[in-house]
Amino acid sequence: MPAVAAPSALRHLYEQMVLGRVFETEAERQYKADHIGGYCHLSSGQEATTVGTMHALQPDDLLVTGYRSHGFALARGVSPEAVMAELFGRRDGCAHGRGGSMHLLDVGHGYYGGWGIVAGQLPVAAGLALGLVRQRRPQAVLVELGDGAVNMGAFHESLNLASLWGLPVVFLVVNNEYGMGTSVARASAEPELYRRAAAYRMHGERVDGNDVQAVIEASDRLLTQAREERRPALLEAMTYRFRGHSVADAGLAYRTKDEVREHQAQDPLFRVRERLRAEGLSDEDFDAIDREADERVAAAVQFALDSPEPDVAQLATGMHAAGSAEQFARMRPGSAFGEQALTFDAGLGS
Amino acid sequence: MPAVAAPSALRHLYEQMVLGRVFETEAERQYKADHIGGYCHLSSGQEATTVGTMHALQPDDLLVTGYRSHGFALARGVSPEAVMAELFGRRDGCAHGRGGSMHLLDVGHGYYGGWGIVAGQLPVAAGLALGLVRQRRPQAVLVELGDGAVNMGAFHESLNLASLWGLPVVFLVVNNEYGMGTSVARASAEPELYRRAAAYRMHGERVDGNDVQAVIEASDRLLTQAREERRPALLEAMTYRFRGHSVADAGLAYRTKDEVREHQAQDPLFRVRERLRAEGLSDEDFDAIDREADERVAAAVQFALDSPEPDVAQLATGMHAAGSAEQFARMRPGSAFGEQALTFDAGLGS
Amino acid sequence: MSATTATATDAATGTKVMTYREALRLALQEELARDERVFLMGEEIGVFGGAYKVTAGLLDQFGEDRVRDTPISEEGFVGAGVGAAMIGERPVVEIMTLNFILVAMDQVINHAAKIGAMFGGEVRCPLVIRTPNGAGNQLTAQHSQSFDGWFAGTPGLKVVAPANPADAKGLLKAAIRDDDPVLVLENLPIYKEKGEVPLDPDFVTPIGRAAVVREGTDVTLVAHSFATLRALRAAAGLAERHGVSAEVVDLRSLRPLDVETVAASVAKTNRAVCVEEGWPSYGVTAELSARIQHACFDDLDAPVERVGMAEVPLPYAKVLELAAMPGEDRIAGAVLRSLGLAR
Amino acid sequence: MSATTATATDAATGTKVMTYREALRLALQEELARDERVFLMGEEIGVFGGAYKVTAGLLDQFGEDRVRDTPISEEGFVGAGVGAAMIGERPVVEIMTLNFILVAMDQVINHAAKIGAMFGGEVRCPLVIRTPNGAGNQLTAQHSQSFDGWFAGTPGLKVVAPANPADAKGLLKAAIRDDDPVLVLENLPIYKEKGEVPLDPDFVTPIGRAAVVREGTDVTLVAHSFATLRALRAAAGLAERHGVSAEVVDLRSLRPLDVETVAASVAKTNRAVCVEEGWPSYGVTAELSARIQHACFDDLDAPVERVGMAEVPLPYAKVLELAAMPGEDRIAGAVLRSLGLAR
Ligand SMILES: Cc1ncc(C[n+]2csc(CCOP(=O)(O)OP(=O)(O)O)c2C)c(N)n1
Ligand SMILES: Cc1ncc(C[n+]2csc(CCOP(=O)(O)OP(=O)(O)O)c2C)c(N)n1
Ligand SMILES: [Mg+2]
Ligand SMILES: [Mg+2]
Repeated sequence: MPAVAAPSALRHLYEQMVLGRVFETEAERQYKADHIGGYCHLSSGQEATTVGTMHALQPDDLLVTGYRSHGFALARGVSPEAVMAELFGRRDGCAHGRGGSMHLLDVGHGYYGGWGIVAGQLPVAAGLALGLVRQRRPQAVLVELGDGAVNMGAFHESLNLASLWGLPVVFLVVNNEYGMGTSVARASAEPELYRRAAAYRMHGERVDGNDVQAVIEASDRLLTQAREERRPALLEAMTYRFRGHSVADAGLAYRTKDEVREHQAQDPLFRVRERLRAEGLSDEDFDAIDREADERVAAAVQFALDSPEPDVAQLATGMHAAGSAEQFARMRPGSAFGEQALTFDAGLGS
Repeated sequence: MPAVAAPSALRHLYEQMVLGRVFETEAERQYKADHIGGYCHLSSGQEATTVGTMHALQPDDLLVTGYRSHGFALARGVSPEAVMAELFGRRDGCAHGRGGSMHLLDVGHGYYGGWGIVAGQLPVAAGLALGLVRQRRPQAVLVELGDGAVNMGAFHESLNLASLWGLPVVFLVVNNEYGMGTSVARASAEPELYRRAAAYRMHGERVDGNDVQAVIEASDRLLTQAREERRPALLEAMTYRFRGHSVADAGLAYRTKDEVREHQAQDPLFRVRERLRAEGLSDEDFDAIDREADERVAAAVQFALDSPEPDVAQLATGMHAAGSAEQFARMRPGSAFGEQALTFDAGLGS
Repeated sequence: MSATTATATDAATGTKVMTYREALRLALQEELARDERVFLMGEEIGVFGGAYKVTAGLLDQFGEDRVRDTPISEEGFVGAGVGAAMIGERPVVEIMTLNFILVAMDQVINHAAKIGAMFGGEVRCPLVIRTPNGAGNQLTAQHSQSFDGWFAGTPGLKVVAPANPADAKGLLKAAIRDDDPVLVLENLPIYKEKGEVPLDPDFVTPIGRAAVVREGTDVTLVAHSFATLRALRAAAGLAERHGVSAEVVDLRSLRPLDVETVAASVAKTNRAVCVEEGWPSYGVTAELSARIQHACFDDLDAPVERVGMAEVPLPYAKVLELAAMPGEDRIAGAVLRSLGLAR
Repeated sequence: MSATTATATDAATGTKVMTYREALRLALQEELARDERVFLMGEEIGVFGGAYKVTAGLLDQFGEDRVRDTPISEEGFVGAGVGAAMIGERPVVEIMTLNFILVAMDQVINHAAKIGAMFGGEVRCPLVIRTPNGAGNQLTAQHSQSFDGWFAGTPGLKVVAPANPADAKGLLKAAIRDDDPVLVLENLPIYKEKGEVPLDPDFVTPIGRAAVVREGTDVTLVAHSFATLRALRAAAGLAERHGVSAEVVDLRSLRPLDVETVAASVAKTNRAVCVEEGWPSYGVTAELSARIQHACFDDLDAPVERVGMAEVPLPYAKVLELAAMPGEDRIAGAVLRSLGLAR
């Protein structure tokens, strides 16, 4: 299954990488067309890492990410429709329009969320791994974080707990050289981030995050170790983000156009394309792949447009579990809300 | 000055260690006599570390500690009177009865406080060091923390900032083998705590914290580096606490009597006494030293007893800076307090 | 069933006098025994026996997998509770005292509380956090706080605060069985209080229901947790010394808040004094005053009064600490003010 | 001085129309220039030019020692601000948005706020933390919050919340010059609002003084920060559509809270509606209601009303977010209820 991908598998990986790229390009367009709002973080340029790790992750394993998560969600198998509809804030979005770009999830695919607080997802991921251990399940958790997140206290506490308790979790540091406008060297006293693992007697290593096969090999190996030996690990994938921090950032205040161009010349998609070409794929094949991605994304946009907006009367949907309405029934007198219905009558899981 | 202590200096160190021990023994007695309340953490057994580091710390350097701080305060030169009066909650205490055992300080001696939240003092200490840098002062900060504190997020963030910004601060980890009832091995995935410094490209080392001369040598060297080269460091001093976590803890639920006895047989005071004896000090000398410590502590107790209790009308003293009463003057109507005077009329620095 | 028929076999449906601390322990014990998914995490809860002994003996009984000592890493292990809860575990996390939750706020407020709504109801977080608040033992400024209202004001959380051993058992069990994140606010001085506790392992105190714990006609005292005891003592003193008949409402839950029960009492007595252990400005008694004045505008014969901690970081010296606490004298003073018998 | 005599040389004593963001920047610029001890710290405030551009250009003007980019480590650098302040520096720390202060709560609440009292007045902490709160840009549950009351309820802190560019400049400068820790609450949607700002570098807005920003006779609207703008807009609409004359009080400071000014207004209008951006239960409007009902018990002709965010973690979809916000329609509705013109 995972291991280094065979030719046919490589084509599949490439298709996923292309899908990710096309999706992000379209998301940016839809943002500018005002169909998407809030923060919207694209992962164009990081496809080898997102697709490679998701290839190594087994169906029953668990995934947790930060907010730069469209690529992970798609590569994990969440449908482009459900992701795009979420970005559009529609009912058929994977979080029913509640979460938006930063808070994708799909429990059916073992994806326990995109989270928006830098490093806040790490303790949660450690807890999922602890849950697996308690339930005697042989799976592992993969949790994504950025290079900027390694300086947060939550990183330290999570890695210590994971190593101390032998939790099956792989911490994937997506090192795209910047946290917003701050380079790794300006943020981390140890810029070789994988070395930080040693402070917890944890295995750490670096991989070329633009080489999808290398990413698969490393993440498969570390995930296997996590599953079989309950040894957590830190994997640092070296990559680059082509776009700004979010759609609102041009991405040039802190790096030069030349720097970006140089990285774009090393586009991880090119590399896979070269290999596939060497294995016999033709221009027509590539065109077909591009076309299919375009079509899938176009269909996702159409799906999102067709999906209804959430019902305002259901503003509080999901907030509380079934049975809670009874608990809240006596909180109305002197209510501060004017329209109590907005809060208490809606979706309290009665 | 600091360097390894000459014979006469060694006698002085010994006197300070004895003073620390006698003070703690008396504090425990006064606690049981209900003259001291709250949490009261003793450092009996750790005297070589407290006295040794304070010997290396220069008069203009700054000191920050956690809550186990009587020994540091005394060795730093805060008078036993001011410390005991603080434990008694009296007006002449070093914090005027506001702080108690955990919150000693003496700005005149560059001692910026005893703090009670595990690892919370570390960012503050980094900030003091940053202040020194901004003020172009050539001093350093020494900040004490326990072995249990190295697993807190604040530890990680502080060490990263200190190393990244080149702050003149030495992190002194007093490893007394336990954080409350939790041994180092049950708390830290890397039980050789000094190794954690490497995660920040910071120098880390271990010293026998029961050998006062070794402590002086190491802390002097690291403080000098901090002052002269703005290179922070982590120094782990291996020692042991003879008493429970606080006066309320018998200290035997998590360790055996034998273990405690073994360590007591290695009492850091014995070691210095042996050396002094070899250098010619007699039993009478030792008796005199003990007697003087007893007398100083007895005087401190008397001083504390004589010091008046704080004035209840001055409940809010110190809370706000001069001029604040004017700002608060319009907050009274509908006040929630009944006795507004308690809050607003007292000590608002008008 | 008459008292004489009570035997060992139906003792489970009887009651027993125990401390608040023991009642909490019993609740944990019963829930650990009832449900494999329940496990405890926290600093010093195992080998040390609990900083305040609530969990004493549970490690021996249930083993390390169910009673897990943690490093000092509140942010880490609260978050670990969140994650474990998301895949169906029932973690009960102890924060040694409420003061230390400050280092874990992000996990409580921006993670646990958000999950249900933010993910559109696709996943739940049945996490319990239990922790004592309060002052009174000269623990000084960093260790004597009550942030109760901060959590009660956070949509997505539920917050309960038992004031007696029976509710300590009943509300902790209700919290553990609830499918949402629940903060159980305990209190240091209250741990040693005694009371009758139902032994029925299915006894729970429903979340969101206040209780009238003393009936009266002249004024309503509203409180939660330890302040309820203060209110009851003040009420006794007022009856004795001033012939004032005070009703006392114990809130038990802060979110959901049972305003109905409070309002019904005030509609009867026409006066209200709200009491809390924490600082009143922007505190729990602020919300109570706001609700009462709104729900009972035409009933009130006097403004709603508040009593709480003097608004200073709590000082160490006993005499200062005592002066700062919301003592019975201050409660009584507020009642007399409310009745126009003092100013 | 007549308008015609205003020249370049005395422009410093004139005013200029600028955005709230520019007014903050001007305050920082002036204080950096005035006092060597002042320096800025925060994420992305330098090279990136500020996540919301408040500090744009200041790095170039003052250099790295005065405008210090930090790693993502809020707990670390807020604490670094605390320490630097303790030895006489004047750090101004930016938290990118208020939501992220949750990871630094321990340094704010249990360190900065405690220093003065806990150490008996022996050392002070002149730290400024500035940070925007608020919602309205579909930033979703983890990024749309206002915890204003938590800080305002913490003895030892001062909290200001300017509602217009002049006060943005004046209160930020007052905060920097204050010898105590001050939290300056900004707001995302308000950054682009424009207004006249005094250019006098010694202009400050005193801490602890509310302002009547619109006079009226029928009802008092009480608000702070962006909610003041909502209140003003609602007041205009009410005048136009319902002939209602609403007075608007802008609190400007939350701690100290100028209850006197609020009470004087309510004594005149006999009605009060309190508005906030955050969740009202246990929020700022709870305290306002509690104070008003107490101070103005005999003046009030109707219960104090509150309007705030719907009590849910803020959802992403625009239509849901809009429904959750305390819009002018909801404010107007509360006013009409207060006047008995609606229910
Ligand atoms: C605790 C916290 N502080 C600040 C932010 C604002 N913020 C969002 S993303 C980001 C940069 C993160 O960079 P990195 O970890 O490298 O991830 P990348 O964006 O490069 O994927 C910052 C500072 C936040 N979300 N949470
Ligand atoms: C954040 C936080 N969590 C918990 C506590 C309670 N607590 C006080 S001291 C202590 C143990 C600290 O151990 P260590 O750091 O080894 O220092 P020692 O007491 O041995 O000197 C704990 C858990 C606290 N004060 N702060
Ligand atoms: Mg990055
Ligand atoms: Mg220790």
